[in-house]
Amino acid sequence: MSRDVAVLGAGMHPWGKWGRSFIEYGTIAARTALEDAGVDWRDVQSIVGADTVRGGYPGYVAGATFAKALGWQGARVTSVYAACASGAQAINTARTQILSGLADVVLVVGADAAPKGFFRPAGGDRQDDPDWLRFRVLGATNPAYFGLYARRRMAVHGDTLEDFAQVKVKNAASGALNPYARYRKTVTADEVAASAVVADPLRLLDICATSDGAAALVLSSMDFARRHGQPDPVRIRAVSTVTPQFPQTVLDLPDIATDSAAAVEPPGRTFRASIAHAAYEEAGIGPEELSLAEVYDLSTALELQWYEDLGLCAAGEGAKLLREGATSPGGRVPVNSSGGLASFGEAVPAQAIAQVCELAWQLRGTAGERQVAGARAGITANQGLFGHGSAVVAVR
Amino acid sequence: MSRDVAVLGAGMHPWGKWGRSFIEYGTIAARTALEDAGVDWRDVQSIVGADTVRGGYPGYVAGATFAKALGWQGARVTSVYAACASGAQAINTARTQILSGLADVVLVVGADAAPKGFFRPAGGDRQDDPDWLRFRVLGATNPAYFGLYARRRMAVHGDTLEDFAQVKVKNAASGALNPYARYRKTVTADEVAASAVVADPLRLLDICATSDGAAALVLSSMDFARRHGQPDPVRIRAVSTVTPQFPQTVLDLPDIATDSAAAVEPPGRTFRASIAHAAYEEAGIGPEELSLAEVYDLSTALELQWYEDLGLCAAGEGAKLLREGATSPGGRVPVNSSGGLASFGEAVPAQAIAQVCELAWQLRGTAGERQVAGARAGITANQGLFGHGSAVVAVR
Amino acid sequence: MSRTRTPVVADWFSGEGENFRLLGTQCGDCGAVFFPREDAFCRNPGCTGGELAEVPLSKRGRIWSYTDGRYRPPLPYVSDPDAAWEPYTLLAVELEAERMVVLGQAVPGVTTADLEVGMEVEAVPGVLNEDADTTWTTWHFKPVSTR
Amino acid sequence: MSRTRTPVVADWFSGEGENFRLLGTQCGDCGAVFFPREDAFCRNPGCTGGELAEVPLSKRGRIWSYTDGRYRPPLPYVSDPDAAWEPYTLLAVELEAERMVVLGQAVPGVTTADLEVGMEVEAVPGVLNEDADTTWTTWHFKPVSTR
Ligand SMILES: [Zn+2]
Ligand SMILES: [Zn+2]
Repeated sequence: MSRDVAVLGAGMHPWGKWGRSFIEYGTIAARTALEDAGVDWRDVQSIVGADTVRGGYPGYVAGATFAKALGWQGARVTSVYAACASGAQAINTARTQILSGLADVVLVVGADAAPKGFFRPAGGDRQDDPDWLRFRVLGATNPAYFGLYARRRMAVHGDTLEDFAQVKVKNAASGALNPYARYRKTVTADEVAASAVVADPLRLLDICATSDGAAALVLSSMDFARRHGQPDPVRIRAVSTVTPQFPQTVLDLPDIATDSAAAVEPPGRTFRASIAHAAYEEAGIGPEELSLAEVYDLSTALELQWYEDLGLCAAGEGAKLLREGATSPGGRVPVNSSGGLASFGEAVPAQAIAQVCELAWQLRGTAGERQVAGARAGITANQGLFGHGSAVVAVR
Repeated sequence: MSRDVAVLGAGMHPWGKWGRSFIEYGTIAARTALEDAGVDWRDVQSIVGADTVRGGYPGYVAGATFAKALGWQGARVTSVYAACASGAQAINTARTQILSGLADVVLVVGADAAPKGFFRPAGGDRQDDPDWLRFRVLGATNPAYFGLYARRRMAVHGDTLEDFAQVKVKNAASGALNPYARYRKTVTADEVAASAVVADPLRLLDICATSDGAAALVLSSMDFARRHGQPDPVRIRAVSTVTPQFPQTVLDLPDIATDSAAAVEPPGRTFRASIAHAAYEEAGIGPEELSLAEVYDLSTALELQWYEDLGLCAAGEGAKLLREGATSPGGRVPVNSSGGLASFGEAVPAQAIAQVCELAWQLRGTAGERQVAGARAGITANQGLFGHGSAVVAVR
Repeated sequence: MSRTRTPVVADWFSGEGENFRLLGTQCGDCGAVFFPREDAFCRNPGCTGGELAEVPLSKRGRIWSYTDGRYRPPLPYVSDPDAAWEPYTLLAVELEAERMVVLGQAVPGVTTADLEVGMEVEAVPGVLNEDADTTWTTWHFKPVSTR
Repeated sequence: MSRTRTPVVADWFSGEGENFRLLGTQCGDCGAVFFPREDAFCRNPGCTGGELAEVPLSKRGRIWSYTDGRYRPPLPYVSDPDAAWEPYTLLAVELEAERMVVLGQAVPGVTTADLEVGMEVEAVPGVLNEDADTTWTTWHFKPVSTR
């Protein structure tokens, strides 16, 4: 039995700071994806929303919020949340509904209206909420964790600030070509070096901003796609949504400590590597078959870590791979041809969906100036708070 | 292809006001369900959590929170939210993963630690959040909506306060027999009548409280159940998770108005009736084949409404059905043999899962003093904020 | 005591006395009416979406149902915690032309004992609460003929 | 100025001076150690669950990584909004016996320029912030031999 589902349509609302409601962004992205798919909203049998924990109730029930905004039509509804992996969880929920035969065509939507400044926990006094505690006790913002990872790479692998800056330079060059990106201009290494330090050793231009944005996909069974006149659509072949294994020995946001490995040996793969591994296993392909990858560059240093965790190179050789140009446009496996989070800024529930939109356009060959020549297979990867992460493999 | 999934295990933490974390309640319910199923947690391939919007981050990512508390073991994770229907959404998510072949055995968990007093929206000033607005502008708590529904039934169908009280009397008698219920004593109609009016015409004992509680299920493919030594398990045959159709003409929490039917004729079925209809269609059975039903008696009057929406009787005849004793223990189709929300109080994300636990025990014939003789098929039904509702059909 | 009168929600109602009206929006394409107002998109799933123009709703309607609030609601409902709680009466009112039901508090002094389903009421200006600087205005429903 | 000294989180650390320790819990069945403490259940998925007993963590460890916070963090981190922001230094410290990494702020005055990965540090009592009534205490990490 084929485990593929078809990507019939992809749509986005441009990232930015627009000052409007996430509902409006998501509705526009959804309508764009439906138009791209040539599917009438009333024929959609299920809608899956990736939640935002901002915006009160409409954010908690994003699936229903978008279903109402598009016009109640009786479709099944689901709303999921998994921090940065929320969008991929929504894709997986849609996929399982299709593969189970309970729906033929499903709309997936994620949208966010970002707050100003650092992400911060909801109000209140919650000594049993690790996300609240890391702010209260340590003042540890997300960039603080990125800084720890970056410094560790410098000490262990010899990465340099120049390596980190070159990730930004590469991604900004791609983002300049993407009409949906928030930042559409090239950046130089000198500009990175001249930006303010946020969390030593990382600077403002090493760290992704928070944005408003929305992305949507119309997914269907392969049969529906054929009947719909798309015998050879882009296919989603795998969605990894695994959790860590105890003991989780890599420091994870928002934790104040890792698990202890004193009683139980750590697993053979780190959590991030296990996310990719599960996707490869399910897809039946390996990293050597990838044409491109979209990875979660919350910081420049983290992009290098993903190279290794995705198996694009050996452990510790991420910076070498970058320096060789393998992950640049025209390289062996371009990474973040969309411009990445460096060019978009993160719109949490939309971001993992936007990664898959980029794969869809690249695999269709419609990515314009950003096109990766002859793209046949791509992977997305991200990781979020609380043991969430995901990887999606799409092929044509 | 069979669309059935097996209920291998069911478990609950007693409802009440215990003053501990929802994580602890959920973990205990999960361990109980795993033990009931005879399944080792490490063999569970996927965990689905029904979120609570209280408790900060751990509540938003309930699936991951419980996975961590039980011990990270690499399972897939999903967290869903759908207000009162959250638990059924979690069951449906697990079911689709099983039917799609992506998982053989899945753990579903919902737990809540309720606030004191009325449910209320999160803090802030959110003029685009209907849930915030109904409190700010109207002071319309949940009981206010229940009061409106009840008064409407009295005016249109001739229901009486005595009818409403008899629902409480019936459910309290069943709850007195349920070790997981919060209120375990019988109630008389005089006691209902003597309780304070909360929202005219409803009194304190007409309206369900908010509780701490947790419920969990272990679901599996029919093949897995057979291999596991359970050739004839309770089966989930349908899960309805439909949305309303425009125009939604029945006042829905937390809305300040219904949709207008001036431009588009209303659908043939009300939203609640369409929830049940979709479940019957999917299960291939009708209301006449039911042995029992668990319905969301947020208020006594609402239970009568469900009789009609489930097709247990004609529109307007809910009170008549009650008076005849058809929905009482020993009647044609006992409703809320668990004791219902009247005896439990609502623990939002756990409640729809608890409804299915009751079906499982009844269909197994292990409900003790509450046993419905010869139970072969049952349905659950609930409705929540923002166009959410669900119905689950289980058979043996 | 010169407080500013400010609507509790912007653009949901306007006018004084006889001219007071709840405000909705109407789709120029399919004619669907929305209250609370929709300004971005028409919510008719069969409509490709027309201009949404502001329209006043019918001033009068009939009681679909009613209830009251005997206990003090939580925030963000504003009430004086030091004063004894005065129950408010809440009406669900059916507007014939719009074929919709709208909620609103009754004018102060009207209790559930004064009401019955089907009774005619009209939307009138009212005050929700006052703070140091602001009188927060709202709509109330008032029985058309007080018995 | 007689403020009460209160730990910012109860039972995460105790002791004064040389006797100061971070406190975790240990499962009596499988031996797994937890910080922050787990008191309800052992999180080893292969463990059927033993008694969780309080244990002090190693006083000393080695720097796994470090960073700082150049911008004022949002609430619930407490800082004086009227004072210029003083960056804090944040350490991730690997405890050899426990085979785990624990975060903590460095003692005041230590900057990232003073640190390198692998350097030995120890947990010492510290003050997180003060308000009118309370001195909120915490743990800090301090390099063992200041160069
Ligand atoms: Zn329209
Ligand atoms: Zn243990």
